Amino acid sequence: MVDTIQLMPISYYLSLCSLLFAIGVVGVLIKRNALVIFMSIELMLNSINLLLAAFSVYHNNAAGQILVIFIMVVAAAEVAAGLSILVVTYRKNNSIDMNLLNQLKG
Amino acid sequence: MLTISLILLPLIASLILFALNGRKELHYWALGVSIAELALGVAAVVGFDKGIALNYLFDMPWITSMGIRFSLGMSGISVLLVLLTVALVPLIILTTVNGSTKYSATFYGLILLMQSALVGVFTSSDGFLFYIFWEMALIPIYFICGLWGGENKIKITIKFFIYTMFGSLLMLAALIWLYLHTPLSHNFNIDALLAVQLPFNEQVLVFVALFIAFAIKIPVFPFHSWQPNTYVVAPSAGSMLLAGIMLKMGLYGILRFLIPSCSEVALQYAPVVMVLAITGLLYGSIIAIRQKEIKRLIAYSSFAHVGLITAAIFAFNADALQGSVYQMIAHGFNVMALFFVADIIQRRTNTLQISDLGGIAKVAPKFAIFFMIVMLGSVALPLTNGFIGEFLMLVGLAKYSISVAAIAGVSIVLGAVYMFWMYQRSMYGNPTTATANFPDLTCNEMWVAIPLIIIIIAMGVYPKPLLEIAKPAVENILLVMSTKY
Amino acid sequence: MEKYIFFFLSGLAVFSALMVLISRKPVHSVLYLILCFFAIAGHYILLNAQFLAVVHIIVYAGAIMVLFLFTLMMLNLNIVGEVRKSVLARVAAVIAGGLLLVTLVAALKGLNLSTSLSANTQIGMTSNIGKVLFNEYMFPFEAASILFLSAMVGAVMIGKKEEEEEMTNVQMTNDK
Amino acid sequence: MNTLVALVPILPLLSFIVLGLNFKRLPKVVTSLMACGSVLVSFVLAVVLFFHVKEAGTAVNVTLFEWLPTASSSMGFSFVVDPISSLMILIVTGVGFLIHVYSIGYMFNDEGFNRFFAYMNLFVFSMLVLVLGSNYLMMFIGWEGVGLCSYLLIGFWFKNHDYNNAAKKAFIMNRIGDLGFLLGMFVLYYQFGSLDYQTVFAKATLLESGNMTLTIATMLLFVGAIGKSAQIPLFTWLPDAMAGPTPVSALIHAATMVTAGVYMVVRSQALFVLAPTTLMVIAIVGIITALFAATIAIFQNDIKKVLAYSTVSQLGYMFVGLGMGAFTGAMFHLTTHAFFKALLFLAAGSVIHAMSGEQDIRKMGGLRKAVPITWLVFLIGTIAISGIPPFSGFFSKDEILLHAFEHNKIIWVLGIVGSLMTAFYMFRLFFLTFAGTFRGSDTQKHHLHESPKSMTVPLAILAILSVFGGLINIPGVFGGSSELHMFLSPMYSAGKEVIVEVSHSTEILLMIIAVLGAIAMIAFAWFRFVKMAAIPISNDAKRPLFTNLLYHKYYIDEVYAFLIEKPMLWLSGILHWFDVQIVDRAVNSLGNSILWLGTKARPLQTGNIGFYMIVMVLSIVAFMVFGLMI
Repeated sequence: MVDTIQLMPISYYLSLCSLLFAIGVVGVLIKRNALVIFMSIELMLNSINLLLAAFSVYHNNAAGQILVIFIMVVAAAEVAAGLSILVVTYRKNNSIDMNLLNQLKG
Repeated sequence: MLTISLILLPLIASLILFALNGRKELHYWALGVSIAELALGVAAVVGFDKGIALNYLFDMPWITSMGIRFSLGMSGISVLLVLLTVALVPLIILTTVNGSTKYSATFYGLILLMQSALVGVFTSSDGFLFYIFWEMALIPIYFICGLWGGENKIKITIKFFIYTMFGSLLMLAALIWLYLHTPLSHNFNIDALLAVQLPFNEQVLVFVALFIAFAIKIPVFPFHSWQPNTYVVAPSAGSMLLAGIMLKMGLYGILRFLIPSCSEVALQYAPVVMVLAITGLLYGSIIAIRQKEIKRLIAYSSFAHVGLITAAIFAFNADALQGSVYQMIAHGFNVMALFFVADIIQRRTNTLQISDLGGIAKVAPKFAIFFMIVMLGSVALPLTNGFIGEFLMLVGLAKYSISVAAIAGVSIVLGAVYMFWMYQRSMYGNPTTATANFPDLTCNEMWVAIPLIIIIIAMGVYPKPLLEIAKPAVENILLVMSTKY
Repeated sequence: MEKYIFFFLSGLAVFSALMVLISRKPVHSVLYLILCFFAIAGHYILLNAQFLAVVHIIVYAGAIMVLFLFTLMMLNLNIVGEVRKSVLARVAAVIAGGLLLVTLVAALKGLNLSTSLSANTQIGMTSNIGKVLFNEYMFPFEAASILFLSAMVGAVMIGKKEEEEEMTNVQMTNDK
Repeated sequence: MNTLVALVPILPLLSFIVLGLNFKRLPKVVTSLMACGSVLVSFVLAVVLFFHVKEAGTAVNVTLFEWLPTASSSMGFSFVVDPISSLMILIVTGVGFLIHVYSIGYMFNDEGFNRFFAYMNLFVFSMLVLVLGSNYLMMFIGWEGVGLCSYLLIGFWFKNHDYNNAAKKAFIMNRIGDLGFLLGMFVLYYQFGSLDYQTVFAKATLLESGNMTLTIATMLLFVGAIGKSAQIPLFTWLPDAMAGPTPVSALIHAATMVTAGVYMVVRSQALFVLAPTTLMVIAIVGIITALFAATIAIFQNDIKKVLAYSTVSQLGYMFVGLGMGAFTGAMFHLTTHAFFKALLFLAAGSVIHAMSGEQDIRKMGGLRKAVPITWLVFLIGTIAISGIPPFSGFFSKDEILLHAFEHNKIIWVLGIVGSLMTAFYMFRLFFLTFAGTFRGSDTQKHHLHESPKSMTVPLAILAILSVFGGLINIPGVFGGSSELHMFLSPMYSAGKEVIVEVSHSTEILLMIIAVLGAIAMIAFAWFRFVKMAAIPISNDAKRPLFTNLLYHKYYIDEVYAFLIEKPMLWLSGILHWFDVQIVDRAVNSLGNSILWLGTKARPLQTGNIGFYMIVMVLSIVAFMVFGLMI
């Protein structure tokens, strides 16, 4: 059954991923809630992942999919560290407002 | 193998000393290492084969993808500068051994690290490696001056650091530029870099970048303004390292890189460099006449001396080059000895103001004799080491142009003026309150003074062996120039 | 057939992505994001990258988003009336994002991609990925594991530091 | 023979090293024995060598080792003993030995006794290297070496800053001359590719007379001679150099070192005869110096200063001789001058010794009774320098004047005038010191005594030499055979020798003129200072303009201070200001401007992360647009 899947043109994937990426960017810019900003970042990462997978299939090269796996690893690591920082800031300020992270500038 | 051990020995020793940080009384350990290093250096000079361009080759792949190899080798000039380095460092360490507990293990570690880097600079056969060692030499001296320096040390040290760093970056840019023009699979080997034939206008850029880099280090007028303050503020051992060895890096760089790689421009621009160097020579000499502080006076005199060396290099003939190589060595010892004198005076009287001194010859005759001989070496009296170099350089300059030699020669007179003035005011006359109880040289100090005296006189009486070692390398430079041009 | 699935999944993904931004409550955002991830997982399947699809579900929906939810609940952040950015800032942000999209599309449009490449659809198979991963990418894989470990340790350290401070606070109050 | 040559300079050097290393410990007896002994042995060797050269008629060349290899040749550390250098080493070691012996007595109570002899030995070594060297570089070693010793010995009593200044002045003025010498060497090296005497002279003889390069080279070498031999304009250091102990003045500043310039010109005779312009300059400088210094000497009141100016004046005569081509005459005068001037200085030292350190002749007078031996030898010296036959000075000075008459009548007239002044001021000095009544304080009078044997014996020997020294070169007119000339003539480049062809009657006439003039001047001096008992007025008294000018040595020192020293210090100050305020400030302001830029750019970093991110996104957009446009 899988063999019969017909591939969509790569430009479709390009458009989709650009759109998702842009939404992610807007999310990062528009929100003050650090948690949602994180989610937007995840969204951007996912759009890239998808594009990588698509190109991997189109170019018949597994490297793209391997890279996706690594990106996932990095994303997970980033979320783990980022969220713990969030927790700390929340304990300090009782808020996760992005503007409060100004304190990080030292 | 010899070259790599010359680099590794002090490097490892310095790491051990860092690890033992905080402990005092480790100077004998450092001294032992530096003496072992001296033995290696002397072995290198003794076993040097004048028939081969690069002796004691060491070569292994390092960053292969960029054509960078860890390759070392010594030409006649390198081996002499290595000899200077390994001979000066034990003496410098000895000067710090005076019962004061001011210096910790880290200090000696830094000195040895510096030594390692300097040997590396003088022996690298790879442009990238050269750059690495070049920068590596800057770090220990930064800490030595910044941690153990005198008044205003941070500000002055940072200025020195940034100034020289600026030059280094220009050098890096020039090196990369040359690297990108090496044949297809680029490599950083110095010979490959030097073989690059650039069009004239690009050569000018490379020349200017390299020249500024080296000129800051040497220093050549008008890039010298870091120097007097740094010499004054640095601890004496630091000044000795800086003036004795480190500025030779710049001169060596000119001989090793600048002239062979841009010989065409070097020939064309020689008058410009000559004017700068001679200006510096007279400028430094004249300023030195009015200096009231010993270290500052030495700084300006050293500035003047290296001006002459630079000018001689750009006269491009065998005598001048031989003389400048010889003078690099001689100047290293002389300026180190002068800073040693300044150090002794400072430690005993807590002042370096010449007006506070006087009459030391009466109370400390041995010290007076030592100072006298050092001074004579520095004013280039015949049969001292200073004369051989200055004579050859002036002969070479006279070949270039007799009027240039005459102008440069005025510095000989001026040198006598300020040196004798300093000597007279500090050593003669009646003892002042500061100098009335001036103790004579101690046993430890004699261990520094006697070798220096012997070197100053021996190098003046029998210069032939050293000159012969340098000769093939000098001829090689001239040959490269004539074939390229 | 695949075309319809593709468009359906794409629409779902874009819709839920937008909803992530539009929702006022963080919890809703999280849930929409999970929906979005599922849609993307569907895309993976459509590309015959089953391994990725599964890993994606497990890692993102299963681990990361749970972590988000967990944090949300732990900090009790699900407040509707959170402070929002000024209108100006939001307009600027949307314009910036839109510009980015436009330039991205413009840039990608110029690409001359031939779609005629015949797809070996077996490439995304687990066995295939495994072979490639453990043959050619052995070292990066191990390195990634170390990165992951250090991230874990880092997360614990960051979280723990606070406790130490509290401990010292407690000690200080005790001293008083 | 070769080892002997090397031993001549090495013995004093060894003695110097031993004394220098142990100057605190050795007893005075050992020091004296070693210092004098080494010079004595050198002297004996020098005698042996002298006769060897005289017999064999060939030069002895010794190369100790290769010293300085250069691109086109190699300078050896080598010595040559030929007629000129064998004569010079005789003078240096002979007079040197006598002065060493004299110094034992003179310096005996000085705390720096051992140091003094160490320096003296070093000086003898340097001087021997100077005269024995077989190339210009070796000569330069000695040249600078004697300058150093001169510095050390002038400033021997280093607690006094005036003495130190005098020493420094001597060294620096010498250095200026040395620079000329160096440049001259460079020209020679450039022209001939070598600095070896033989090579240079051999190649020089191939050049034609008046060759430009040779003229430049000889001019530069002569600058060196000006510095070393205290000629105008570099002569002011020599009178100041009298700050050193008197034996030093005798050895260095009268007998040997200051004559190095003369030696050098004679040595380079082959070059100088090819440069007539230079010879003319030498003669002019010489005669001006001779007259200039003589006029100053007339009004000086310090016994050593008078002698110092007289030395400058006599050196001027030697250069006149050289300029007139009387190379033998110059060497002859050099030799006799070494005898009688050393004698005069040592006798003056004996006087000073007797006067407990007093040097002002206005406070002396009537010393004949107190110091009879000194009186006698001083008289001999004075007669010798005044040119009264048959004392040595007569013959040597006469030979120079004869050449002057032959070549240039004006210079001859000036030379006669100078020699008359010499007779006047020397006898003025003599009468003021020894005739009349004692003018010093009572304590000084009480203390008056003749010097010990170690001082008077050398005086006696020098006195004998001063009387009979002229015999070494009796001119043909007196039935002599000009032995010195015969001895030296192999040194002169063939065919370029200057021969005087004046008839004997003219020669005798000239001598009579000179001698009668000198006697007249002596009579005048006697009349003024013995008969009238005129005493020079005190320092700050008003003087007529011209006398005042002479008394203050034409204000040369002040002029130099105004023209050179002041501007130099001023320039130094200006340049230092420039260095700190302009050069360094330029660098600093470059750094500061970057700091300033930083402060100005700081408000951009609001810390508002949202703002940062928007800027980031917009920047990415900008980059992409930029990329698309390309």
